[in-house]
Amino acid sequence: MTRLRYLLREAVDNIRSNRTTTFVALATATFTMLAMGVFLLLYLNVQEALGSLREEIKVIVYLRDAVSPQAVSRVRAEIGQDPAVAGTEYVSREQALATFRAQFPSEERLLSGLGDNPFPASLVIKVSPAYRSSEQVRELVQKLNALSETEEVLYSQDWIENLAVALRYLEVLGLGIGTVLAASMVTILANTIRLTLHARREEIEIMKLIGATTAFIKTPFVLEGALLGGAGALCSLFLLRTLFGLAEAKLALRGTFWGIGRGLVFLPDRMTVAFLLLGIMLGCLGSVVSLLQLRGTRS
Amino acid sequence: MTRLRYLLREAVDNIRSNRTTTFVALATATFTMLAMGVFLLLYLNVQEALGSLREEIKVIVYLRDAVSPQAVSRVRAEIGQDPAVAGTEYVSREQALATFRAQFPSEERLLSGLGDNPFPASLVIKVSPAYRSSEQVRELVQKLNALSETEEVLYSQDWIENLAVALRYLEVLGLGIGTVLAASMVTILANTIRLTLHARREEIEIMKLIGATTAFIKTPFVLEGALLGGAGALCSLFLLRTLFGLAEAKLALRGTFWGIGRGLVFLPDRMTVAFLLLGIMLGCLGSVVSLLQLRGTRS
Amino acid sequence: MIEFYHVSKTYNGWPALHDVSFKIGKGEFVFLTGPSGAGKTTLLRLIFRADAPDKGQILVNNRNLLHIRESEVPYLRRMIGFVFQDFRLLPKRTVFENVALALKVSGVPEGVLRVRVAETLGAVGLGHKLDAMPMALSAGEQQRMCLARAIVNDPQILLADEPTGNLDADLSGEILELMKSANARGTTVVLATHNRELLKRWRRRVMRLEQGRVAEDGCPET
Amino acid sequence: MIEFYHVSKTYNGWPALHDVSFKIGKGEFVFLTGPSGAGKTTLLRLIFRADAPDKGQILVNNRNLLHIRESEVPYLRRMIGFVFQDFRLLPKRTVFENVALALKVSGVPEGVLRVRVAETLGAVGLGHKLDAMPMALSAGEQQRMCLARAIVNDPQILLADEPTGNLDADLSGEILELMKSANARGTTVVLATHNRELLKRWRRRVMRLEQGRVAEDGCPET
Ligand SMILES: Nc1ncnc2c1ncn2[C@@H]1O[C@H](COP(=O)(O)OP(=O)(O)OP(=O)(O)O)[C@@H](O)[C@H]1O
Ligand SMILES: Nc1ncnc2c1ncn2[C@@H]1O[C@H](COP(=O)(O)OP(=O)(O)OP(=O)(O)O)[C@@H](O)[C@H]1O
Ligand SMILES: [Mg+2]
Ligand SMILES: [Mg+2]
Repeated sequence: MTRLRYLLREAVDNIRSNRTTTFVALATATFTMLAMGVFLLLYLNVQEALGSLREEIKVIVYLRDAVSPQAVSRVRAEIGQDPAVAGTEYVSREQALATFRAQFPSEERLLSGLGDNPFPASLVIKVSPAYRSSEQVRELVQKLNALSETEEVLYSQDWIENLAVALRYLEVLGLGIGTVLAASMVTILANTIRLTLHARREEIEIMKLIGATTAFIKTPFVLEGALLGGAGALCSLFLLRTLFGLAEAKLALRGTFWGIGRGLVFLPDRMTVAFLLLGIMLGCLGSVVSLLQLRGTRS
Repeated sequence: MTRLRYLLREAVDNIRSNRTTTFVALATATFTMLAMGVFLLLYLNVQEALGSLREEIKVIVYLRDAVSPQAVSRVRAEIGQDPAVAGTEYVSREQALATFRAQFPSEERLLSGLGDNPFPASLVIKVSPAYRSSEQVRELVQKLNALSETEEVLYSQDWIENLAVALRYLEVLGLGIGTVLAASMVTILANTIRLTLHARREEIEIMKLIGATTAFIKTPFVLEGALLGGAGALCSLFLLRTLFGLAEAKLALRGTFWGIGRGLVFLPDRMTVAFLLLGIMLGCLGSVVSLLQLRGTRS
Repeated sequence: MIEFYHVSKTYNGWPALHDVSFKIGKGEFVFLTGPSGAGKTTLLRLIFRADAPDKGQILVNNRNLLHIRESEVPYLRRMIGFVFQDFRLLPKRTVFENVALALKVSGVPEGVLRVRVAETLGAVGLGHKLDAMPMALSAGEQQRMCLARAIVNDPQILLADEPTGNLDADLSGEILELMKSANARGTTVVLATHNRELLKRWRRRVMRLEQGRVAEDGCPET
Repeated sequence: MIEFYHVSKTYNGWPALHDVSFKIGKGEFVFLTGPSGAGKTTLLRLIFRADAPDKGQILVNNRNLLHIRESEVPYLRRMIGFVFQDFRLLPKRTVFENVALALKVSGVPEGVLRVRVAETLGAVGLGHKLDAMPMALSAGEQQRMCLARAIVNDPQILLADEPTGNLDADLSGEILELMKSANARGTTVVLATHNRELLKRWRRRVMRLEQGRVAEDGCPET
């Protein structure tokens, strides 16, 4: 206990007595983790935005003109049981006409020449999130086509496939950039600690000569690394939150757009904790990595 | 001359004799600039993609049914003189019908009920890049509306405004992230050099005691910083190019999408040079900043 | 206590020690002398296991240093006090902390530590400089601080490498007295020095090295 | 050459020098002596402008150090050779490079430099260790290297702070001879030492400091 307290105090003392170096290491940790955090936020928000676009995946079933309202309810119930279907909406012939009118006012003339309402009734089907891949949608469409009430099934094939590609792009990109940034961070942190250690090489050698055990010498450094990493993560979270607030305020002035406008998302709580732990871990790791080189030292 | 050669050799010697430290500094510079480069590429490509979407900004002028082909050519010529107009395309009534048929096959039935072609002829106008803001487009539309041949002018108001917002988002985001990354890079580089310097503090003090002038002591460090910064930029460019090649190969396997698929863009030559110069400059800057602290040294 | 058997040590082809054999018994006081570059520091470093010999065996306190595990080295060193020729002090700790560290590493409680450190620093004449930084000390003061650090934990063996190089005759005498009294309490002392006055002042066994060999070993005739 | 007028220097309230006045003429040879902590190093550092006095005026080569510009300090220092008590050598440069640096900083061409450095190192008995690293030298060898660095550019003034602390009597004598011959070539020498043998060996002006004051100044009677 006393020993642990000593070692911890030693770590804090180290930090205090090397204020500039510590500040430098802290700034480095903060900025590296900030870059990481900015990227994480970006990734989360783009994913969120694309996710919201995904909800637009719809399959439209045009029904035969002869289908009775009872048959419609039956078909709706039947379709609703399919796990791929998240919900159905009935659009009557009159609604379809009204929608067309609203969407294509310039075609008004065209419609006025017609006596009868030419539009069929339809069921708009929302696909459940887990079934939004293009193959699964195609399967669903086949099932729907097989129904006797169906006249035709329309769905945005391109859209679904494009979205899948977009999400895969995003993942590849995210993974690539994430790897680059993580590598940068580990390198930079480890190097900073290594240089700090280099500056204290003599001190360490003297401690060895005095008869200090390896654990006695190393533990404060590892603790110091952990403290620095944690503090860096904390600072960067704080900065991130501030920047996020600014960005939100800036964006709130503009309208909604592509689902981004409906509010940016910050790191969820669990991720915040993970981020902190990552900082602490990377700090420790940096220390441990840099301490490996001590083996080589003479005496 | 001999003196300059000496100072340069000194810088190279410094780098050689402190291989680990140099490697560390180089790795740091490389990774920081790599992160910067990745972001730059991302920014460029997103801008490119949005830019290609921008080309979709079109204004459609529906012409009165009575307009003669000669009148059409006259109007086209007249419109074409407006600086806001990049090009015009004539769509005859027959073409309009064919397009509608292709786009809405399900409405086939609707059309077959009609004897006469209900579609008007139209002029599709491409807006020149410099005139794509929503106000300028609105002005253009007013002018077009004033023409006697015009029956109606349609344009994608929402689309234009959304695009403007999107580009402004991108700029704010790019600026924000750019600032954060640049600050990180300067801090990290300066700190690395500072620590390197710290490790050589004694050496510097001794040189002073021996009667070396400040310039004699500092110049090698500044040159070293420049060399390191330049080398870091070079390495990161190389890595960036490699990563870019990988990404391109990966994406080539998929179809085109949202204009991204039509080929990613790498940094243009001028930017590559600027990137290198930035590295050199930041290296120098880092050295100079860290050398400031030498003033405080005793003796 | 300290036994060398045919020990040789070569640095990059330069023989610093060559076929050195001797025994130093428990409680002995030995002067180690010889010209600059003769190998005195090298010999002391071997006892301390700061370096390993190329050939030969070294026994300290009946333990063969060749067979000692790396993890045991700290415990060997705690048993030995060393006054380094190049001081080896922590420039960012106060004089008190520098000396206290030698006790801290072996886990001496704070209270005992405070008293012992203050006492020892007083004994070497630095009682008034407890809170000074080492760099603010004159060279002689630094040297005395190093001695204090070496003897503060009452080691079984004291190795002193030129501990009076920066001290005038009076202070050198006092330092020698401190070593004598440590020796009287049972500490084995090996004192490397060029200072002929010291040798004259106290007739004890003198081991003279020359070009890495033991050229003379024994008590000078009076 | 060197003139002190009522110079005082206090370190954190501790008076290292107090109202010190003296003159050393061109070509003189002066022993600076006194107990540990008397202020010898402080005095030498003031001449070298490694520190500024709190009070008083210092003239070196007829220039008042109080009025000298910061940018001129390097040129003052090139005129002075200094053997530091704590060596101050570059651990990552060879012996040759360490000594050569003193010439490089004043822009001596490579060819001349090579010859001069080799000669000087030969004179201090290190001709065979040109390419060794300083850390691979014994303490005495390091001390001689420092002397070589101080005299290699034939300075007008040589300040030596305990240059024989790690040397035996024979080598100390040789070092003194080197200083004598530098002195004979017109160099003003101030040699701080505790070594009474040195003082006896060559009767010259002795300045003794005690607690920061000049306690004695003059040539000892034979
Ligand atoms: N680490 C080393 N690498 C290479 N050579 C070394 C090393 N340490 C010592 N030597 C060489 O070994 C020889 C003996 O050195 P040592 O330091 O033992 O001498 P010493 O008797 O202590 O001399 P001094 O009285 O000057 O301190 C010297 O010639 C020295 O140059
Ligand atoms: N930088 C400093 N800060 C504070 N005190 C100092 C500093 N340098 C020297 N002193 C104090 O000033 C006094 C004189 O020191 P100085 O080094 O001049 O003594 P010295 O005569 O050279 O002694 P020695 O023979 O032991 O080298 C000493 O008591 C020392 O503690
Ligand atoms: Mg030695
Ligand atoms: Mg001194």
